[in-house]
Amino acid sequence: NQPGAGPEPVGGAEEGAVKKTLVIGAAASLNEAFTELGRLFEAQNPGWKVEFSFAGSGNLKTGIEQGAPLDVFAPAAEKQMNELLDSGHIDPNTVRLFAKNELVMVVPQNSSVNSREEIIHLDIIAVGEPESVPAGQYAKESLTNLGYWEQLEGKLVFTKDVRQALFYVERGEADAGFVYATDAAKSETVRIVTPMPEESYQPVLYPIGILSNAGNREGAEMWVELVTGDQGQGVLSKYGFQKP
Amino acid sequence: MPGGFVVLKVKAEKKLGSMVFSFDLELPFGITAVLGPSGSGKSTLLKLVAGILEPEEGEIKLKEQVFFRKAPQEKKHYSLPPYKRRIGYVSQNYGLFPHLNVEQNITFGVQGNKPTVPVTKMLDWMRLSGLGKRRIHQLSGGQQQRVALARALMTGPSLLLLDEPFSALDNLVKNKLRQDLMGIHRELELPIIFVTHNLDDAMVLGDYIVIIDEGRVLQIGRKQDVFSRPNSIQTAKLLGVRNFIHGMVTGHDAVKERMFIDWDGKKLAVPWAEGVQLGQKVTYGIRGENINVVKTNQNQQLEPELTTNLFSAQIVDTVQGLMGYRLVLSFAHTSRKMEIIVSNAGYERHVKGKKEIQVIFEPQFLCLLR
Amino acid sequence: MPGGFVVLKVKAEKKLGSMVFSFDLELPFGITAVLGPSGSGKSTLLKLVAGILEPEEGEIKLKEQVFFRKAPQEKKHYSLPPYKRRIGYVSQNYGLFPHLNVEQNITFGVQGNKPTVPVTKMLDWMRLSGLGKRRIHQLSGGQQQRVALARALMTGPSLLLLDEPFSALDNLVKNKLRQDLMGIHRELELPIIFVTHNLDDAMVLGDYIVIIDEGRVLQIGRKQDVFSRPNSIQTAKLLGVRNFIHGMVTGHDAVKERMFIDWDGKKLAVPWAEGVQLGQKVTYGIRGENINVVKTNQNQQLEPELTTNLFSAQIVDTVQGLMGYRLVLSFAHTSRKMEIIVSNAGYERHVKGKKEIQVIFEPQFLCLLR
Amino acid sequence: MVFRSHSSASPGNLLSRIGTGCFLGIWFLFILVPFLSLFLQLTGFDMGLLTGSTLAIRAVTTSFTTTAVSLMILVVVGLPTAYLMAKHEGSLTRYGEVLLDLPMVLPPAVAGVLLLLAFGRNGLIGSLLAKQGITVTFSWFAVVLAQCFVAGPLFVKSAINGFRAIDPELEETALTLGKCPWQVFWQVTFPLALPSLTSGLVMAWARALGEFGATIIFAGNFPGRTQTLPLAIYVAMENNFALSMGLSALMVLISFFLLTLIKLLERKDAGRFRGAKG
Amino acid sequence: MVFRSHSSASPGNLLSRIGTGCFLGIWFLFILVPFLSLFLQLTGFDMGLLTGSTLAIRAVTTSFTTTAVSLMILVVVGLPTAYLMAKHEGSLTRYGEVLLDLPMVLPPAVAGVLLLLAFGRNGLIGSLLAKQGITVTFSWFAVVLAQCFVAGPLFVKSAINGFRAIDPELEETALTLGKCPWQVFWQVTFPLALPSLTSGLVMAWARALGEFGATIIFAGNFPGRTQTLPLAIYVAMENNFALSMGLSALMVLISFFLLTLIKLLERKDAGRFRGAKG
Ligand SMILES: Nc1ncnc2c1ncn2[C@@H]1O[C@H](COP(=O)(O)OP(=O)(O)OP(=O)(O)O)[C@@H](O)[C@H]1O
Ligand SMILES: Nc1ncnc2c1ncn2[C@@H]1O[C@H](COP(=O)(O)OP(=O)(O)OP(=O)(O)O)[C@@H](O)[C@H]1O
Ligand SMILES: [Mg+2]
Ligand SMILES: [Mg+2]
Repeated sequence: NQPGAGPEPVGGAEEGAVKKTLVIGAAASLNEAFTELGRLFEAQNPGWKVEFSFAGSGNLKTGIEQGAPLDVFAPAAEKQMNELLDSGHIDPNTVRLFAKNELVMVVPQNSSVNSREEIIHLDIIAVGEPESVPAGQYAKESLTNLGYWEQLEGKLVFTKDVRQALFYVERGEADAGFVYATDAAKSETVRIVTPMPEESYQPVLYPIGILSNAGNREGAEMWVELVTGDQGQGVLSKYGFQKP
Repeated sequence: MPGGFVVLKVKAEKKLGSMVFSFDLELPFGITAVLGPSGSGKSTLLKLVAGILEPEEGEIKLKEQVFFRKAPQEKKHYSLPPYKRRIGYVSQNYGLFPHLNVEQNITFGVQGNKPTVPVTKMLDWMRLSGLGKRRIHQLSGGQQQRVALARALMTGPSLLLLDEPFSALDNLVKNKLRQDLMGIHRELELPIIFVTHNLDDAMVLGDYIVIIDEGRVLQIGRKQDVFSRPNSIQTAKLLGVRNFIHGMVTGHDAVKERMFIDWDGKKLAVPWAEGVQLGQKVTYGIRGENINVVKTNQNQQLEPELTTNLFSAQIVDTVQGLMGYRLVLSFAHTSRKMEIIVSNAGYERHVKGKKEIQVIFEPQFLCLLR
Repeated sequence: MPGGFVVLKVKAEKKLGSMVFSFDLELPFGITAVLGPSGSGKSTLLKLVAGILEPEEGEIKLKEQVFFRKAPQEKKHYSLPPYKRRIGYVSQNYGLFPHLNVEQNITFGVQGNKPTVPVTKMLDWMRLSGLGKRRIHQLSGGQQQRVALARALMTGPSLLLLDEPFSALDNLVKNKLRQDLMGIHRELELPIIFVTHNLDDAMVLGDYIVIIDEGRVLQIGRKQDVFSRPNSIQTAKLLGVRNFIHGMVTGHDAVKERMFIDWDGKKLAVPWAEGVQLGQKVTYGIRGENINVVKTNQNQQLEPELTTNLFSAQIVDTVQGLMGYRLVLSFAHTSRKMEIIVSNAGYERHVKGKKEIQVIFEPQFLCLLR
Repeated sequence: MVFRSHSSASPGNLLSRIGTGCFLGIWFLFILVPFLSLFLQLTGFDMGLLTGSTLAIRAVTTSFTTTAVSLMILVVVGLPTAYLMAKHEGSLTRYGEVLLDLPMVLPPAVAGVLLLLAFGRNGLIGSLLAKQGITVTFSWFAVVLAQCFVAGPLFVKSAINGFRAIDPELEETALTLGKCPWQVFWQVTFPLALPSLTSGLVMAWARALGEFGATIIFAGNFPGRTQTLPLAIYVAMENNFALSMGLSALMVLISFFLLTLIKLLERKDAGRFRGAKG
Repeated sequence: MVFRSHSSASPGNLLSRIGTGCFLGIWFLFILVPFLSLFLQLTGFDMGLLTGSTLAIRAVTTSFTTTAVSLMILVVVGLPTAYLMAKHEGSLTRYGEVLLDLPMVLPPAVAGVLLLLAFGRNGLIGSLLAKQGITVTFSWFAVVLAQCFVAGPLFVKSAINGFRAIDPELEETALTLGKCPWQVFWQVTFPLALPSLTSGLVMAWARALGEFGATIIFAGNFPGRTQTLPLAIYVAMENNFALSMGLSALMVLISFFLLTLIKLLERKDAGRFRGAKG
């Protein structure tokens, strides 16, 4: 992947055409996939410009509640979407699921751990804060169902997001961690030990929805089409996401 | 109150902590020396005129211009801000700007790049040539004092207020500066008020003298008048009078030129004074310089009226001073000692080697202190 | 160099900016007044002794104790830190602590709660009673100066260094403090070195005098010697000599008591001096106080040798001073004017009303300036 | 006083006063309104819940113990550092000062990452410590380190400034009065620099108390060990917004109380450098 | 100088010097090692990539324009505020000062939420503005506001301290020299307070540059508009750790350069308050 290849503004001021701007708030973990999709969108729809605000799903949610001028909301979990649906900020008819992720157990590259069972012998295990980080929530659910959670108490370090959990494993601060497959794929210094059994936790689904007061409903619908369509799914799978 | 057109009028009440100052004075055009004990309110007076302190009530006027006015009961007051008073003020601590060099300090108050005097000339005047680029902390105490003086002069003020402007200067530089100030005073018709503890400064430079004590004006007048007729013991002491004679009026001569007092049993002739009654207790002061030693063979030649005031005295102590000898004398009739000053020549001729001398208190030098 | 046991020895080279100071002096036990023009290095000398400044090289010793030693070529140096020098130092700006009140300032240097004098007594001495709880900025200039002095005295120092300790004080307080200091000096056998611009202070308080100019010692000696025999024009001027006579040696008398010089065509008798050759150009100085006015009928009685030194003079200017009159005289034979001081009595009797007077330059007051 | 006393005399001055008054108003409005919003937000929220909540009590305890220790370390290590930097001027000090400022520039999360890189199990220093069996990360002490790292420069910078502003003559005079450098420091330099020192300390304390990014990365989020108030607020914010605002309000109230206390103590010797004339 | 010159004389002093030297060492090690780790981390990372990347260039631009404008606002609004607070002492100023400190205490994310509550579309002031068609949130200006809110107190506090330390006699003297209060301020007060002002400004700038939490909540994360360097680093951290470290290093380098520049300018009139004796 190309580091830092942000969205190049297509065309330029010289073209002179007044562009309509689509503003998308998305979970930070969608950064690369969405950025690529944004370029695609702009190429396919001249006259449109896509702007992103990548932040934590919670931050985005707070922003939308306080009137952030967004058209599309794509958090990393259904929780925030549901809350915004309840408060009426999202148009319920537009909400779709567009991607699925998988929870995996990772260890540092040079770790000798090779199986899930060894987890109980480890000292520090990084998981997202179950209360606020979806990945943490899934990890807790999965580990509880598998019967490990109780035994791990005291060894768990809760992180403010998945990235932090991954970082701990990368740096060897944690002996193992539970992150999304997509995150694990980005890192060269961690090794996936095993995906967590699918049945041990609810499926990790990424919802997308259009804001009730979206300024550019037309574009927003086009964006949702793109993301849920074949082309979009192709790009997403490139970054490790599965079909919902 | 000295005569002439009133240039400065100060009538002000001011509180500072527990001190209450109550100044009331009018000054004609000239150079005024402010004298007074340490802590008496001299600096406070200058600050009130400069506008750095504001009275609780009163009136301060320079010529026709009102600096401050507030009647006792009124709530409103008028106060001309200090930067509109056009005053050259040198504070006791100089108040030099540490972030500016000497030249920048000196030209600080100059409006619109038109100094009254070119800076280099001013530096020259103040014997500061070559120090223009120095920072203030790189100067000696006396150099700093001159920078402050130069700075105040450069603004072309209409009144100069100097708080002990020569205290850190040697005599040579001081003499020169006193000359220059007198020149400036005359040329620019600039009234000057300066605080000093040095009587010589007051005498050489001042036209008028204001004596201040405990926040009040004790005496004010032409310098000759104040020096020769201090109106209280405190003033006299401040002006360097060290000898005091306490007595009782016993009579006066026919033409009312002289009175006589009883000085611890001896008769002494003093100048006649209006309003003094027979039997009244009085105090006279006389400077050591004005008590003269009688030449050994001179007493025959003395005018008769002076013989009354001739006294024999023992020399108790001799100190060689700068301009002569300081003798401490004791008298047979009184327990009080006197200090007299004898010139070098006079000492050599008429005192040296003697244990007892005769001194004369000329009535004209005896000054009644009420 | 004054005689006696050497108490303080300073031999130091110091650079400050472009100034180079090179002090070399030895002082016996006593009170020493340091005189010199503003900016000459007086404060620098005190700071070197106090240890606030450090010489580039040299040696500073108090009695047997070495304060500083560094030979020219050596790299190592020995320096006793200031806090071990047991020195009472009053700087020119007082250096009072703004965060402490008067009492706390005064007791600042007292070790282990045992002040040499109770604080209240010290406050009393310094005429500061009742001000103990005040902050420094609530004091007048002179009050601040006394706090600084009190603070230095409280530590029981073995040497007192005072940088213009009386500059902000009135005469009454000053006289008292001078007395006190002399008492302390004698009682505690405490050597004192003080800088002053006031000749009177030097004369009253000092035993020895050091004259400094441009970072060098010009003259050092007992006060009488220095005052009566300044060794250079600069020193003489500093000591208040205002009259200078430039002439050429023309001869001397038989007993080598007097020499004669040619003063712009007139013959003048001067004291005989070793090593002065015939035909040599010489300069003599004389104080205004020592030029005496001849009484109208006195010249017949004069000793013959004095008649040589009798000159007629026009009175050009008369200024009434504090202790007499200052007359400016011009002479027929020379363009130089002279300034003389006449006592009040003398003026009344022998000068008043006259345009021309006769003055006499007694040889003993004429001082050769090499 | 200088300015107050003459203002009534000139109308031009009055205008400029209104102008500056406006600035003051703008500034305070800008600060006041957000805080007002916070407390308005709380209407209906039962603050009593907080005092009973172990989460809140633990977070408050952790926050105040860690910041207290951080401040102590800052004073012990930062004060001599600042003093030496202020007294010795040279190119070394010059670049040293710049270095001192750098931690302030970093986004807190990056600061946390850097601390991990340095003191983590595989970090430059951390790996050495690990061999001795010492782990810094995820500990209470890590919170302190993170706070020191981000807040330290505020204190040291203020202190350097305070020390520099002191007239050296006062210190010299104290030396001649028989005080050794140590005594001079405590009896003259320190009290004279005190206003700068307290203000630096208050800034550092405030920064340390609000520290989140570096702490959560370097020290983790262990309730009762490393969960400071900001971390607790963060966790609450995602689930229970009202609780998070309640915690924030609690934090603001306690801080306001403490800061006011400090101000009052400071004022006890007010007017130290200024008298009636000031 | 005072202390340097005598140190050689006493061995006790030498000991204490070693002691304080140690403190200095600890402090610098503590700061230096994390930065060293950062640059070690970069081995192999091509910094050249950054200069070509629009992401980096846009973030740098946004960061420096916003902080520049924030500083300007701080100076324009904060300077008079500080001056008035310093000159007028009273209980109002006392509590005002405490209020001034409060934003520093808040965790940045809470600050962001409070700003939203106050200036958001539904906020106390924001709703009024919205009626006029003005939206503050999620704009470039929101970044500036967030920075002013969190960094302002640092500047104002330092400035108040600087103004308070000035000897009022100097200002009084300037008044008697014919300078109106306005001139006195610019020619005396301001230059004398300058060291405190620059140091406050540097602290505020550093804090504003590193600001993340309040910005991402109050201003959002829009590249080219509100995406400052810390926000870009945050996003990069999620996806490309090396890039985020590269961006951090870039930030540190630029800051170091700028801070050094300021120091050098400052030193041009060094020795202002201290001479040979200092
Ligand atoms: N801020 C203050 N609070 C209380 N008292 C004060 C304050 N400022 C000055 N004083 C007192 O007012 C008196 C007069 O002070 P001022 O400075 O006018 O004296 P001064 O005549 O100039 O004395 P000096 O010759 O020593 O300079 C002093 O006794 C001083 O202690
Ligand atoms: N830091 C410095 N840099 C350069 N020159 C200096 C410095 N400090 C003092 N000087 C110069 O050294 C000379 C001697 O200063 P010093 O303070 O010793 O004079 P002083 O004899 O005490 O004079 P005063 O009577 O005016 O106090 C002065 O000419 C002064 O300008
Ligand atoms: Mg005074
Ligand atoms: Mg001096």
